[in-house]
Amino acid sequence: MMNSMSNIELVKDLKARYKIINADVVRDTQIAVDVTNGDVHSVLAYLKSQGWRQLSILTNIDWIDDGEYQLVYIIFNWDNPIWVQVRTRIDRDNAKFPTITSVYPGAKYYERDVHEFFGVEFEGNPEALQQLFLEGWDDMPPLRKDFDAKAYSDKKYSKREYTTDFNTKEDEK
Amino acid sequence: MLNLELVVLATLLGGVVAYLLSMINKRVGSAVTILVSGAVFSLLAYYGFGNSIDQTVELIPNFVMFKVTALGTFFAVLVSFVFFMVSFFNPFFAERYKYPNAFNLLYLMTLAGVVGVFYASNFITLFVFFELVVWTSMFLIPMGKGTKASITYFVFSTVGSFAMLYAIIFMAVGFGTTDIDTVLAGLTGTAALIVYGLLLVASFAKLGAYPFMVWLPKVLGNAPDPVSAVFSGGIEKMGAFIAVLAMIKISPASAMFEAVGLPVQNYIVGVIAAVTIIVGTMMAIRQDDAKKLLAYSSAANGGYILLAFTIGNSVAITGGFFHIFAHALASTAAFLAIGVVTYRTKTSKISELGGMIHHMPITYVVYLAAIISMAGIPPMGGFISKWLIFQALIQNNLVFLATAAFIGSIGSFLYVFRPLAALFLGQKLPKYKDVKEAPLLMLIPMIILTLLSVVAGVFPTLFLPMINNIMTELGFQTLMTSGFQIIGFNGTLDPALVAAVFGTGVLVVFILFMIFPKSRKVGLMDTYTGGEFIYTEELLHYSADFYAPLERLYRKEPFVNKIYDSIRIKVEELGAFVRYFFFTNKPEVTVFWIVAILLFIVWGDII
Amino acid sequence: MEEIRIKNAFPTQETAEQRGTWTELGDYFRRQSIWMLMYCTGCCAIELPQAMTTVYDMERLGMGPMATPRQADVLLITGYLSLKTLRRLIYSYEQMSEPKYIAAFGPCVLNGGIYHDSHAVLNRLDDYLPVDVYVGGCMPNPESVMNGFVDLMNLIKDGKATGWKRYRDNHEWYRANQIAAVGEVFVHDEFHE
Amino acid sequence: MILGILAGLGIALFGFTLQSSVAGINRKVVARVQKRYGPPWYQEFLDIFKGLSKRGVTHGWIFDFGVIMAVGGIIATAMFMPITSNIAAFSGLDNFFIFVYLLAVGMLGMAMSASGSGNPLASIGVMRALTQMFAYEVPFLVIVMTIIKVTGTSSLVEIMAYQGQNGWFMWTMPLGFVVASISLLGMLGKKPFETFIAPAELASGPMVEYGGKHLGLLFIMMEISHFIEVSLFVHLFLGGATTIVGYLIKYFLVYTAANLYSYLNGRFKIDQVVVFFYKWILPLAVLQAVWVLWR
Repeated sequence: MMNSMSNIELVKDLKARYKIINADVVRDTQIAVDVTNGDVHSVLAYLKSQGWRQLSILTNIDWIDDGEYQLVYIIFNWDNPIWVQVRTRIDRDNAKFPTITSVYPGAKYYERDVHEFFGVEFEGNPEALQQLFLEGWDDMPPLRKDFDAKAYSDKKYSKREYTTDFNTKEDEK
Repeated sequence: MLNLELVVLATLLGGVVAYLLSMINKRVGSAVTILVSGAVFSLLAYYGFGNSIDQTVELIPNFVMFKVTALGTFFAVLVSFVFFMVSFFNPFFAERYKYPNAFNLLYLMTLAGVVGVFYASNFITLFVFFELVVWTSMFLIPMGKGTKASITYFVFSTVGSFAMLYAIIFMAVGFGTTDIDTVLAGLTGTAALIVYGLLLVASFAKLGAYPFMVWLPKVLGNAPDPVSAVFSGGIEKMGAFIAVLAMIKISPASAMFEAVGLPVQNYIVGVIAAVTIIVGTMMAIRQDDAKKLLAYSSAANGGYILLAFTIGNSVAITGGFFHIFAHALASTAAFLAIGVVTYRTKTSKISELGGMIHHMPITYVVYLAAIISMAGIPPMGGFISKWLIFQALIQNNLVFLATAAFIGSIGSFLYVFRPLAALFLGQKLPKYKDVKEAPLLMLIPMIILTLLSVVAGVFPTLFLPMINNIMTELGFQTLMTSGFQIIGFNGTLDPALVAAVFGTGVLVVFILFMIFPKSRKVGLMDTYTGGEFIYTEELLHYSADFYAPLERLYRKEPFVNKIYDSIRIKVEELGAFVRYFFFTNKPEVTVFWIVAILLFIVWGDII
Repeated sequence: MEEIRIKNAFPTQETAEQRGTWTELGDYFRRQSIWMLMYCTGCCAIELPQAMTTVYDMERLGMGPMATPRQADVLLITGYLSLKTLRRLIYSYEQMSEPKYIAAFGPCVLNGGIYHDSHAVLNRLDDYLPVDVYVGGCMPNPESVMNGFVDLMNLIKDGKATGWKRYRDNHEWYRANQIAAVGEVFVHDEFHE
Repeated sequence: MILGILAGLGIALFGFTLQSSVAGINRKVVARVQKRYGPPWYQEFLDIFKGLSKRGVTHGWIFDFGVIMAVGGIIATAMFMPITSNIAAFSGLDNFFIFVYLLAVGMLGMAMSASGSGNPLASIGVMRALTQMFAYEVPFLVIVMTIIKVTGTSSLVEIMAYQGQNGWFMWTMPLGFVVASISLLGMLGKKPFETFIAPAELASGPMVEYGGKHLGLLFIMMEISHFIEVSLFVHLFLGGATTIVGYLIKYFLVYTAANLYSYLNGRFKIDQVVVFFYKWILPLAVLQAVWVLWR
């Protein structure tokens, strides 16, 4: 089974089966595949049956100018060492996406993480709405691009005021 | 002049009275048991040590004859003292029994039987009272949970009793009389060996030595606490009494084991005792139920007693008797302490309990003193007897028996500490927050037992005269003592000085402790948890399988349990075969077999 | 919150008589054998092993690592201090036996350093825990770490290392700051029940 | 009796100061081995008095009583210890078994107060300490049993006298010497058998909840128990000493050897310790006993 399907053949195989928006070979051991929302579930299920047993990570990228989130599922196959990035774009404002815990049960905590930092809701995974890392967070999800960390920091944490003792020449000009 | 026979009859009568009274009201019935056992103890103690008991027998049929000996008095006083102390617990445990009135009756009958055994002058009396104790104690056990335990107990004690019965018949045929002293003195050669072996089987069954150890945890684990306390403190000492009869009175001369200077059969018994100590200690370390743990510990201490008697010189035998005395006090106090815990929390499983010290500090102190004595640590009585036994072991350079004794004594630190740490100390579990201290009447016996074992530890010479006149009676010279010092083979020990020095040490540190800055009182939950916040006590209480790394090393059951299981299966198969063969539903087959058997019997004397 | 603010960050120096001979003697011993709590909160902690090795040898000053807060004297806050670490730090600091000191490493403790604009990092440690000694340098090299410890020893000698007294006397002020920044110090959630 | 007790307290104090200074020098020796200066020789005293001067925490009366009983028990044991053949508080009563069992009182006291503190780490540490004691104590007792049988007495002073005439037990019983030195490492709680302190796993085991004066007192207890164990070893195997100087030299050599050896190796797991002692060391001890006694 070692390297039975090289990454190019894998891309061809996926293109044959699903409507791949675009696919590129990031590295010889990693390929990235953009898929429509509906296909994500079936692509992951198919790849899992092919041996991609491990969901390495589920992250989210905030494209604020296009007003979209991009969910990235990175899965890995221990027998045929190729990482596959399955990516899909969802709307940014009321971000909703069906859960994939049926395919990868481990995704339960990743979805909770993405919800906490981006506010994406995963239907079918009620637990995802609870907080995971941030204890007692009282503001909008912090990793969204429109979240202003400095303002939050100035608001919450006291600052050390410095009195300017002397001005350099440029300041005086 | 106290007439012994009256004492025995009075206890039996007291039992009947207690039976009737507790039909009306349980507490009054158990109050009677306290009074009667107290009376028996005080009378025996007062008259026994003033050796003014007459043993004439009028009312009971003449085969019962008593003989007052120092040995008998020592055992009778000790065991009746244990009965008296434990009887304080009866009123509180009465409502927990299925038949409380029967309990009081049986309790006092057991006491009468025990007194009868120790004062018996001939073997018939000995056997009658021995069986009386077996029968009554057997019915005492199921007051608790199931009857399986009492069946196991009955099976093992019948093995012992039948062995003794066979020995008695063997001697009666050989010598005509059944008087103990004359017969035991007269035995010689192989007859002596056979009787020696049979009597030892009886004592092993009662003491819980290695081959017959299986019933101890079952009985003491399941029986209600007063009963297990009485068993471990009192009834087991009957086994020691018979061991004394066997090993010291008959010391059959046979091939000597020259390197060790012991007759061969004594060495074999020594090996059995050593194996008992090791198996008892190892199994006790593993137990989760405090009562089973103490049961195995009393088996291990039984092993020490046997070890002392096998060596046979004066220091060892005094050590053995002192160990009987110290262990009786310590294990009764420990059982009673666990009894208080079970009385208050309805369980004695260590993994379910924790932080009992905050609810019952006095019981904790009693338990602490009891385990210090059981582990043989200086200020308590247990240390004196262990010291004497070790002196004797070293003197006869018994290397392997001494190694087993050392493993037993260091192992005893482990298993005595397990209930202390996991059951009494540790976190205060919320589910026992309204548990109160033991009622006053329960505290009295425990405190008396603790004080006695402290005095036994600090001034052993006070209790030595009691043992010394046994030694003179058995024909051994007594232990050399000068003032409060005991002189063993290779060193003198001054327990009073050890205690005084220990006291000064503690005093010095107490003063130091008071000088330095006062520390801030903090709750039990405010502990170092690596900076994490934990709010549930159960998470912070370490009690389930306490010695996990050590227990992993010996996971299998002891070898002997497998033998018993296979025997049990064989017996069941035999039973099934007989039922299938004889009791078929066709009547003619059974009629045929009955006729055949009759013919077989008659056939004997026709031809 | 301003009104009970402490007048000056540096404690007033108690004269020798005020402190009495016992504390004077105690300070002599406390100065010579400072045990540090191995709680490496931030990136500056990587400099501590060097301070223990042959070249700098922290043990010369009688210092050594200790496993639990109960046994430690000095709490080293090394580097940036995140929100969640502060909660654990407050809990550990309150577990330490008095008199206790705090040594703070690096600029992130003074004004947030390079993380001053982060939502998770505190900018001024002094408002939450009383700091006795600051050690400058974004990752101070072992010499400055050793200098920091010697400064702490001198502070103890002069009786100026009284951060723990300040914490004890103004406990409400510190607690108010902590809650303002961190919300709930002793956190209750599904992971801690 | 009172004079004896005072002399005993003197010996305990002497033992404490001796052991603390020897431990301090040893910290310097180990530092020099690692090519650094190391603390002043009186660093142990500074640590202990610093601990005593601080205001710690208490978890209840059993937490304090346990510490007092432990340190008191250890001081009581040290009071019986003879320094040289003629300096001893209670001549003729320094029975070997008193040392073994009074040390057990100290261990029990600390164990009681450690598990009374309610910290699971402390209970696990105490469990490991007792299991380790179960491992290293039995071979030591077997060897000392042979010594007692050979010399015919269990009083240390007479054992010293016996070794004076016919050679130290180090030479006459080489196997016993090996067993006793490995058990000594176990008793001192030095590195190969440091399972119950284990700073990385158990955060210093039973000592986890001690701060302030409890810590100082327990350090005193540790120092005095080291004094007892090492001087027991010296009296039993190196022929004790007739003069103070001889005793100090032997004491220093034994402790430094044990200390340096302990810095060479890591830490055993607790069940490895038990298996190691019961598979190798106990058979050696029994072999030595049988060889000496039954031949």
